[in-house]
Amino acid sequence: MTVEHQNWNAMSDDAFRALVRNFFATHYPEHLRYSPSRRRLSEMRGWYDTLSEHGWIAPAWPAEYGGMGLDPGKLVIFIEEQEAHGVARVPDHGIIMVGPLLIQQGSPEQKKRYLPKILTGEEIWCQGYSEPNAGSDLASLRTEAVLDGDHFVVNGQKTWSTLAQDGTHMFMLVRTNKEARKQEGISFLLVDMKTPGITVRPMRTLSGHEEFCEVFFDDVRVPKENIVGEIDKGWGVAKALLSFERLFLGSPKLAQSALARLATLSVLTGRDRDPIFRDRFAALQMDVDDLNGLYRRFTAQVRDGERLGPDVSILKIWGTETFSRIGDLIVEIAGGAGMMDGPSAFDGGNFDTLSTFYNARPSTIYGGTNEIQRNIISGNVLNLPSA
Amino acid sequence: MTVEHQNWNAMSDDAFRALVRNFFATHYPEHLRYSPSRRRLSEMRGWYDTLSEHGWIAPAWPAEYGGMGLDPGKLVIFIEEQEAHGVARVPDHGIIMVGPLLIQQGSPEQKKRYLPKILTGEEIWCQGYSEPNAGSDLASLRTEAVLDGDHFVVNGQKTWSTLAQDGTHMFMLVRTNKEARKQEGISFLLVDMKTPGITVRPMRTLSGHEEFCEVFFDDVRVPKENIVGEIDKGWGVAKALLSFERLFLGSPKLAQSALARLATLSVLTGRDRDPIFRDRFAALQMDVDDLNGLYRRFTAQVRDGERLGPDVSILKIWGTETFSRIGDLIVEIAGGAGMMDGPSAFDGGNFDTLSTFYNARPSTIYGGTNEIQRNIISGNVLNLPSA
Amino acid sequence: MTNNNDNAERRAQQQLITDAVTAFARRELSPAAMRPGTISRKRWQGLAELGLMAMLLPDEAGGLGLKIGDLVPALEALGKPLLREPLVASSVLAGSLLVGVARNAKAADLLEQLAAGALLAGVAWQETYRLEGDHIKTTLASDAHGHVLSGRKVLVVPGSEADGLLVSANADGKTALVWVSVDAEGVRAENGRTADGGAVATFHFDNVKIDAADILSTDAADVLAQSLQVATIAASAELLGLIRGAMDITMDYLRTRKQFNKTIGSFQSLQHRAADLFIQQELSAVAISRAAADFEAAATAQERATAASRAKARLSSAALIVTKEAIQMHGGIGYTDEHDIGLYLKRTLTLSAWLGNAAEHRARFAELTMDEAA
Amino acid sequence: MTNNNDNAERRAQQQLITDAVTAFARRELSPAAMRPGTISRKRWQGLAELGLMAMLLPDEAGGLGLKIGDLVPALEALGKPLLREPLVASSVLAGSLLVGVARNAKAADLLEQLAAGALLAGVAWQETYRLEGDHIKTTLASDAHGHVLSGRKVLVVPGSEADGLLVSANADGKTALVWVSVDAEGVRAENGRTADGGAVATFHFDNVKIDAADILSTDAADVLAQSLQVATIAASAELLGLIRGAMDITMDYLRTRKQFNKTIGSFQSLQHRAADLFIQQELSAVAISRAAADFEAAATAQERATAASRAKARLSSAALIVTKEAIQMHGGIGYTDEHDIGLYLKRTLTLSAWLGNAAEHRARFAELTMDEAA
Repeated sequence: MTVEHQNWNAMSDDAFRALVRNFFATHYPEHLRYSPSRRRLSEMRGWYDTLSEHGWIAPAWPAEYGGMGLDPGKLVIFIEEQEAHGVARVPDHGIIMVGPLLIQQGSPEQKKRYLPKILTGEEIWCQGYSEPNAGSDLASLRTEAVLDGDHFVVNGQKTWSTLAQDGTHMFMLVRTNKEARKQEGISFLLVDMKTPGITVRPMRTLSGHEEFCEVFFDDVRVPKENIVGEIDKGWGVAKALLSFERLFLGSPKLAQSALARLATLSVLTGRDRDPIFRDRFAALQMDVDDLNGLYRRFTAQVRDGERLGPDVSILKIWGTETFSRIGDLIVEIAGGAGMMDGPSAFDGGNFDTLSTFYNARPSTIYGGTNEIQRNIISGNVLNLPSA
Repeated sequence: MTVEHQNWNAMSDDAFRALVRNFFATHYPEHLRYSPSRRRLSEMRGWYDTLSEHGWIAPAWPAEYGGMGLDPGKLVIFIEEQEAHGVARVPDHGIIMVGPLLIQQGSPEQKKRYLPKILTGEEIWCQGYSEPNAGSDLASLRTEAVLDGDHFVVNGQKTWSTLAQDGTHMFMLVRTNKEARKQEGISFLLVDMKTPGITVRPMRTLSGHEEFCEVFFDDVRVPKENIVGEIDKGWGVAKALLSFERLFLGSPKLAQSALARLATLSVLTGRDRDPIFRDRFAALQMDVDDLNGLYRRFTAQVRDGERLGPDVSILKIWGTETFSRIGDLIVEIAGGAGMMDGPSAFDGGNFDTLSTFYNARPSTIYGGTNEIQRNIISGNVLNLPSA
Repeated sequence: MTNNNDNAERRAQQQLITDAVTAFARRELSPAAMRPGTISRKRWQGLAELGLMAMLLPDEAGGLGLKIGDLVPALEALGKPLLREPLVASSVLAGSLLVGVARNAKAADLLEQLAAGALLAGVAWQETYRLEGDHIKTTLASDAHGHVLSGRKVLVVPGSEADGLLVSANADGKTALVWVSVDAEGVRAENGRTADGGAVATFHFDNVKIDAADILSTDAADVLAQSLQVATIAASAELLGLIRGAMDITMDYLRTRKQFNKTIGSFQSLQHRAADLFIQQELSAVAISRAAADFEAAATAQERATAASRAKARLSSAALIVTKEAIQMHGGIGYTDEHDIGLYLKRTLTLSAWLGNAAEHRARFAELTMDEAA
Repeated sequence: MTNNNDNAERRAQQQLITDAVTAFARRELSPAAMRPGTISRKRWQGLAELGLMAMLLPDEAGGLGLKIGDLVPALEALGKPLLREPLVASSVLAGSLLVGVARNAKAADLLEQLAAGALLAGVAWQETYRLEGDHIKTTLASDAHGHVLSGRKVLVVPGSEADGLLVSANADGKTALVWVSVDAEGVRAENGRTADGGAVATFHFDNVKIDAADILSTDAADVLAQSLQVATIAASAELLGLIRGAMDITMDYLRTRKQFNKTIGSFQSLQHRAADLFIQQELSAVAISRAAADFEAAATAQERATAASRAKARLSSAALIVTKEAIQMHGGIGYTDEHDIGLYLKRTLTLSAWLGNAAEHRARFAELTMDEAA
């Protein structure tokens, strides 16, 4: 694959915005616009390929690794236009999580082996962190990897693995040392999902989608060199991802598009002229605006090369709870249509009144429940004493 | 004093209501109506005497002890009319707390000695529970009473004693046994405030009133017979009062009169025609209505001779927090007048926009903070495990 | 209004019914029985055998002549373990309508079937997704050739699973009520699912011929309004059951689930939120019993409407608060379709929106009461 | 708009000012200094010596020519330890007005006094307690005999402690701005106190004679609107300081106060609420810096008004949330006038209502933005 890499960052913001807008308008499939819930790989494959062929699949990766290497200002424009056009996420754990991690902490061999296939979409990644008895309490995970010659033998169970049924590879946390204290003795492992002994069971969610999976490991043999970083030091590797994940999970994207949906429904229902609605919409608009402001403050920190502190947890809390409040108001102004599963026919068009509400439910749970995030703020930011 | 005791309970509800209404209209001083904050004894003395002379000072006491002996239905009417006419509370710790307690648990001598003077108002009672380092954690109180012959010698400090500067007597909790575990070794003591060694220091509150006092005890000698119940068993005596106090503190009175004030201000500001205000008022109205319903459920329990359970704490939480939300909305619709101390002149009349807000502040703190009340519900009602 | 003997008798009768219903619920109902979207005619029959279909019907219609307040504990007991069958829609609402228009052979016949559990009726009254006023666009036109029904009704429970529909229509400015079979010519159903997986449909009536005998009333506006109020209170009672069920499951979970080597119910922040949910539950219980009493004692249409809106505003709101928090407290497992707690959320979404959600009933309450209050 | 050099220079200058202000605040300000209701002319002078009065004034008026964004950190630093002196009312608001009408001998003279800290001015613009529109009832009538001011203004800070007032008036349909001495004939003050104990008054103007020289402008509507917006953002900045001050005191209290043998800050329910207060603080910081930037970059009156309302809506609300919770977390001691935390609540009550509270600015924001958004 040869891609012409341009120096996007040298363009004026306006020119870049026009270019991106035009790209989405030209290439993005019309029927996939403004998707209320997460799309499966089979639906997004064509778009993945398009992005890949144009070298646009990894906007934030450095150009030397095949990314667009956008600076944060350009990246924001990219994301804004993506959002404005209603472009759905491709299965992007490889692009937004594994890729950046390997670029930072992977061995040269690992980078060479994995990065190109993320770019082409040949390999699709999923996450293996949570376990049935270690939801928010990640450090108590029990899936173990025992060294046997030049392989680890993995046994255990992972859960809440997003779209694992579409994944070819999993990045996971395993316990490699049972003697060590909780957060020690954990390693960060890359696993080919075709390895014998792996069973994937999709779970149906409240919204009726098979968005998450349970993944079972039964004597799964994984080459020793698939460990990222040092053995037993995987917690540190994952932590770097976690604060990045919080930034990602705190992105205003969800809340912003929910607000746009709320505005759409308010027109369909005529509530856009109702003073009570307008008052509440204004409050939510300002909540989203300030979420945006917070997000930019943290991305500026990243841009300036500063380490994200524990205070980034506020972004995840505020982002997901604002999202959730918007979902509530959508249901409320839907009136009787709020009792319907799937789209309802309003005079001006169809509208699925519960999808935002459903999507908001897991947002305050995954990536560390908002309770955990509040523990982090009170303990590590406000220095309140532990119980 | 001779009072003609009537059989109020035999009257029809309507007739009784008319009688009470007429009584207040005839006797209650016009300038004391609808008082936004607690009145001092000096202001209320005349009304105390009036009630006392007519035998109306203790509506809930049994007739045999000089009360009106109203049944709960009649009592509700009495309270409703009191509220509707804007009748302020007299200093009533003797009437609503000490009296009923002594009737239940006092010795014959104590009843004879204290009850009549509460009825006449010769003796005014105040409470001595809280201490500077035992606010919500009442059981850790340190004021001690050491037996010396036929007297206790009391040393220590009480605080948050409501209107203690007007009190002639205090009912208090003291530690009589330092060896015993926290809640044991506490006794319930009646103290004459004229006893040498007692110093009362009024504290000014945020609202500018001297509503609470600190009371210091320096070798204060109290006769041994002034203990209520058994020595070292005062916690049980106080507990009976506490759940009664919660019922009292959860009375819809505060929230109801605050809602009436909110309605008044909404007319003064023209907000009564604003849909946003009307929506919020309706919500608060229903909150107060349901508070009323809850209150009646608990008073019915008392009427039926059932013991109040720990669930009465919900009444205190809901009552005070509804009150607080109403205070917030008063400040909000006051607009610029919300920055003024004391009454502001609106076109239709004067209105003190902050008094309800200020009164709401301590309501969620005193009588056991709402945090304590929530602990009680989760631990003793929902049986959630302790930490 | 009633003397003490009557009251005692009433309480005893309520207790009998509630006991029977609770036993039935324990035997027949469970979240597992809720999962299939289809109605069990057998359970429907069973509910009829308990006397539930007949509770509100007068003696002369084979009913028990009870009042809404008597139904509240029964519906609460049925809501708690989750009830798939549309008891409120197809019995309380339909039954109240039929009783209201009862001096009519067809209505009497339908009532008899209803009481026996042989009829599953849908009530088609609503034309938009809003809790609307009285204006009905669906028309019943009559001329020498007969009667013709035309229009559209939304959110009709239980959709095409109904045997027939009670349809409100505008007949020369008055509100008529007609009986229409779901497979009559000109009737078209757009079937859908409610949030909880139940049957629901939008019905289109395209010049549907109506027999004179099937016109149950030509002046049913008041009966319709009052029946909707009864159903609104009944739905609120079922919501109270949902709250209690969700609370039980969630408190159990808090008492047993461990994280960080501790039972999660020992975390004070969850404890305090649990206390707030308990307050919502108790407010709901108080609100509904008061609304039922007010409704029974009401002298005016305004008082009845106020009572119904008060109940639904509190219950729709409280049930959503409780079930949303229940999901959050369960964490990830609560978001899967595999755990029962999600069924409570979905049933709550359905019932809280049906017949008007909290905001709509708060608005109606404000309209009905405000000029006295503010 | 500015190049990088300008930006760096600006940041450096901001830092210098903030450092100086912080040092001053540490030296001169404290809750104890807040308690007396009276303004200290000495501190006022001190604030002037820091250059604070002159910050927004242009070079030619002896000022620093800075923008609202430069003032934000300084006001935040002064709000944190509580500032009794009415810097926003008598310097930012009055100063902006005087700069706006500056081509005028009297205004230039007043500006000079203001920059030197020799003038304490009140701005009398508001006639009701609502955040009103443009209609002014106070009139400035002119005829052959001269000029006469009549009307009433409310909520004028610092009441009779002001040396004189800048009064807006309706002069033949346009907005005039006149200078009136507080002891001029026909001026009557009804003095009151703000929640925080500061001076405030309703002023009545009963046919007050105005010298032609004291008419600072006869067309000041735009200047008045824009000055109020600047003051609104400035007041929001002071509120941010209050939030930070109240947070520091409260978190300290949670870290040290013991109950039930535990530090109360170890109770998870308080911890989680503290986390929510921290979120309010950070949202506030973000909201105000964005509002200041938007205001500076604004091309239209609508954009400027939106920026100001956005800041005040967030800050008025967040500061009340934080200070109310601060009282609750302190328990009883927080409700006495003896503990400093109460001063933060009272100052917050004052500043959050002044120039429009959260609800009023949310309503204005909705008006200004809504037809694009919804």
